[in-house]
Amino acid sequence: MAKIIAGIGCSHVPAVGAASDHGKTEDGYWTPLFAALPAARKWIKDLAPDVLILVYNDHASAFSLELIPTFAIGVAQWFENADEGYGRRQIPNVEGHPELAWHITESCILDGFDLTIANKMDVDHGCSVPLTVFFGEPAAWPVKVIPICVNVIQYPPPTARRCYDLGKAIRKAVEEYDGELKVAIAGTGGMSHQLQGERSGVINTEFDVNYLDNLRDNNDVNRDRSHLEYIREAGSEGIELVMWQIMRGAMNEKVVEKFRKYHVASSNTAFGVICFENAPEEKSAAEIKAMKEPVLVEYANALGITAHVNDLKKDTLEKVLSKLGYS
Amino acid sequence: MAKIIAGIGCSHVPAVGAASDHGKTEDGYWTPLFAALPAARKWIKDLAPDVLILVYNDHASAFSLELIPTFAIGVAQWFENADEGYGRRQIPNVEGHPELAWHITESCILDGFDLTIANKMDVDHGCSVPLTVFFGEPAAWPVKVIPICVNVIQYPPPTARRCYDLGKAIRKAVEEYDGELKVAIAGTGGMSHQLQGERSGVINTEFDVNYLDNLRDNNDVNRDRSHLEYIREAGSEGIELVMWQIMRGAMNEKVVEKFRKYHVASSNTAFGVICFENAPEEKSAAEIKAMKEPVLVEYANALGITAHVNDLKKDTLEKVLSKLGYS
Amino acid sequence: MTKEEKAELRKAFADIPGTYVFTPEHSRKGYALNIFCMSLNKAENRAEFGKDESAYLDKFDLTAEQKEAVLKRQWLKMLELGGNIYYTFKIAIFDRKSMQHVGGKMSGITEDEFKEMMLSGGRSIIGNRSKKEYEV
Amino acid sequence: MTKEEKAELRKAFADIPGTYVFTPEHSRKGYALNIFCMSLNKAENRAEFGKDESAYLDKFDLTAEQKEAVLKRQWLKMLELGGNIYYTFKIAIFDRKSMQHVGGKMSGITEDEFKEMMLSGGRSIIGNRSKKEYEV
Ligand SMILES: [Fe+3]
Ligand SMILES: [Fe+3]
Repeated sequence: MAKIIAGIGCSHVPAVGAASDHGKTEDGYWTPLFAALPAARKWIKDLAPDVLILVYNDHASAFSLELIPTFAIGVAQWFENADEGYGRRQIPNVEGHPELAWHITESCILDGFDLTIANKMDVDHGCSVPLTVFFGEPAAWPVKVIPICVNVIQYPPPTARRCYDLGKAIRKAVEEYDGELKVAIAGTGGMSHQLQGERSGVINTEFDVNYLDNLRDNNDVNRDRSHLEYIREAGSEGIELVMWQIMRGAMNEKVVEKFRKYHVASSNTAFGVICFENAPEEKSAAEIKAMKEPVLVEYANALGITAHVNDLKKDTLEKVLSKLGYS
Repeated sequence: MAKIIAGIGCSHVPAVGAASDHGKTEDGYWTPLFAALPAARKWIKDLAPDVLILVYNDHASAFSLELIPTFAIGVAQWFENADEGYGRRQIPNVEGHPELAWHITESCILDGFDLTIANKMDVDHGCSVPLTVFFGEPAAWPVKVIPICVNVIQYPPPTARRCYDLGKAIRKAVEEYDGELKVAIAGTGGMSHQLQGERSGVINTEFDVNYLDNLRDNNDVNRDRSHLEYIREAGSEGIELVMWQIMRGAMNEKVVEKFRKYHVASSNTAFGVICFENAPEEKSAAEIKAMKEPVLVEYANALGITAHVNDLKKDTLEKVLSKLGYS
Repeated sequence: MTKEEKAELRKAFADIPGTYVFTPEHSRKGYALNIFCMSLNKAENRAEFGKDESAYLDKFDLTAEQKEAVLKRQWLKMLELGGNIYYTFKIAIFDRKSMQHVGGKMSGITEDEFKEMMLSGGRSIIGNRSKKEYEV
Repeated sequence: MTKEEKAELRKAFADIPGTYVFTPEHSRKGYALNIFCMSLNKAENRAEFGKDESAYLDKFDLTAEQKEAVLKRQWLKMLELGGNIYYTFKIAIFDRKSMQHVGGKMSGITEDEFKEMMLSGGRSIIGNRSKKEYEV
């Protein structure tokens, strides 16, 4: 059985990819953002997922108005980086995981999701920038990727609710897969931004921070929000945030936040990254008190508490009990 | 408000198109089939729908394995006839109805159907043969067409149940459309046939006739059937029958059969055509007895009874009461 | 669908006699073959294939077995190697052969015999639902 | 969605200041314009457009107004005429102009002013949610 071990929300601003490609990560403009990333990169490296399900949208690169799939899942062995008008980015192509991708496809279609199946699909910055964010500039990406491309350009995109439900269906499929795999899932795009019109450049920090908090603790608010609200509050391109709901639907109801970075602005966009793991099983106070130290420390860390075996066991215990509302 | 006034099930055997194109409709092989069609053609001509929603599948013509939409809806003004390897059929191109098509698209996506939106889509015999069956060889098709292309080649196609539900969503959208339109809907493909393998040529007349009867009176049986059963009973290409469920879902629970032709075989396929109208509102025996003659005759005809004002009113009344189980 | 459900479904598909359900496994195996077939929708590709079949085929990523099956018009073999009939039939269209010709080749009878079978009601479903029926 | 619900939604979209939601109506209007923009993803098309913009544009089915808006790089006009920013931005990529340049042009400030605005937290959402806010 495969298992979803991590959930990621991540903006996919093309300028972030360009900054990395052109060695500008340490100039003044980009430092605040890139300086924060090592912790996220260490987190994903330690988890070492075999496969990353990467939910993104195409930006007039692989798909045009000629044919607009609501959800397209990539089942190919390889996906090339698209030419978005600049020539192709000189970064590794993306290797897929056809077996898991086809399994998810079969399972989701039978469960009533009307996926478009893509054997050939160039991927653009929507897919490649999150890879840069989490993996830097390797000679080959250290994870296989199942790209899921969502229409968010042509109105109407799928609703946030529909995205969330697809996430649930994906999780079910992953857990029923016949093979041992550690799987991470990322919803990308956002956060608040608007590229077009007289309102271009709009940023709504309060909305974004609420979105992140709610994503962790109270996601019904995000899931039940209408397109209209997303567009009005987060900008016409902030609608991309519906894609994070696919990730969220694939996670436990309770999650633990492992990393967060929010930065205004990269290019025209509020840049956000958040990393989740599924919250551990809930334990009674008695069970927790009975834990030996290394187990307790591990449990504390899983709950998002920074704890170490060198700390006083009493302190760690107190933090855990308090976090769970037992004291 | 637009209204669905008619539902059609129709095979789309390419040889039927070729027979029409090459003037062979009156040779011995084709006579039994084409001789039956005038009644169906008169029926549709009298109804004079403004738009025909035509559910069909592409056969490696417009779509290949590179990209396989589960449901693609054509929103364009025009659709060209595809070159399937013979060169394009010399028949009129298909004119769309972008306004209604977009309305259906918007409504269905918001209702949780993950449609692929097609602004450019060549249509193949799956779409054009049913037009030939119902309209012969006009200089231009007498109806605007909204093509809905369903994947039934790559396993898994959508389930029969999912197709039925999409039909319901389409009906809702049509009825909420801001404009007066008479709309017909056709599910095409089938009936039993298998083109491939050592079992090629398999025909299951009992299954087909049951499918037709159940489609009218007891469609739950068809709707709840698995892919496996369809393939085993109706042949690997008989799976196309799931597309008829989209039509059925768009009709009233009770329908009246207006035309039926079942013929074995055209080329390798059991050829079936069935025409439905929504059953009229149910009336009490007292209400029916109170009807004046022309109204009674109209009501009788709507129920699928052949009646005429020249018949004895008493006879017509008896037939209606008996049909509705009142006598 | 669980591992067990999937395995059971595949077993049930395999139990249907003489039928190659176009599952993901099948589709992956035949991808290059089917993409070659698809290319024959274009008149210029048909012309090029006509000039030198073998050279044209080399532009696609077929296995040696698949290539041979195409060149020799081994219709059943093509299916076994991942072909889908809607795709492989493009080769028959190119050859100006009918579906009955291909159907006959796949089921071991002549085109005329196949036509005759269809005229008399088609291949019977009885005995053709399940391989188990053969054993009764 | 009923006629009333749809009308209400469109009204709500139109009420967001300076925002062109890419509705079906908008998409239909801008189809040819956006398809032209999409063509600039290909290097050979960029070269051809570079040689003679007007002649290249004539290969697409743009209205005279749309063509003029492209030639004059009227970014806001393109949106009004059915353009979508992801498509029209392909022209800016061709020009080697940044999103800030285009953002400035659309909102009536210079690129530097636009950059400055983004550095200081972006355009405020306050007062930008609804045209009605202007009237308060
Ligand atoms: Fe994006
Ligand atoms: Fe068909």
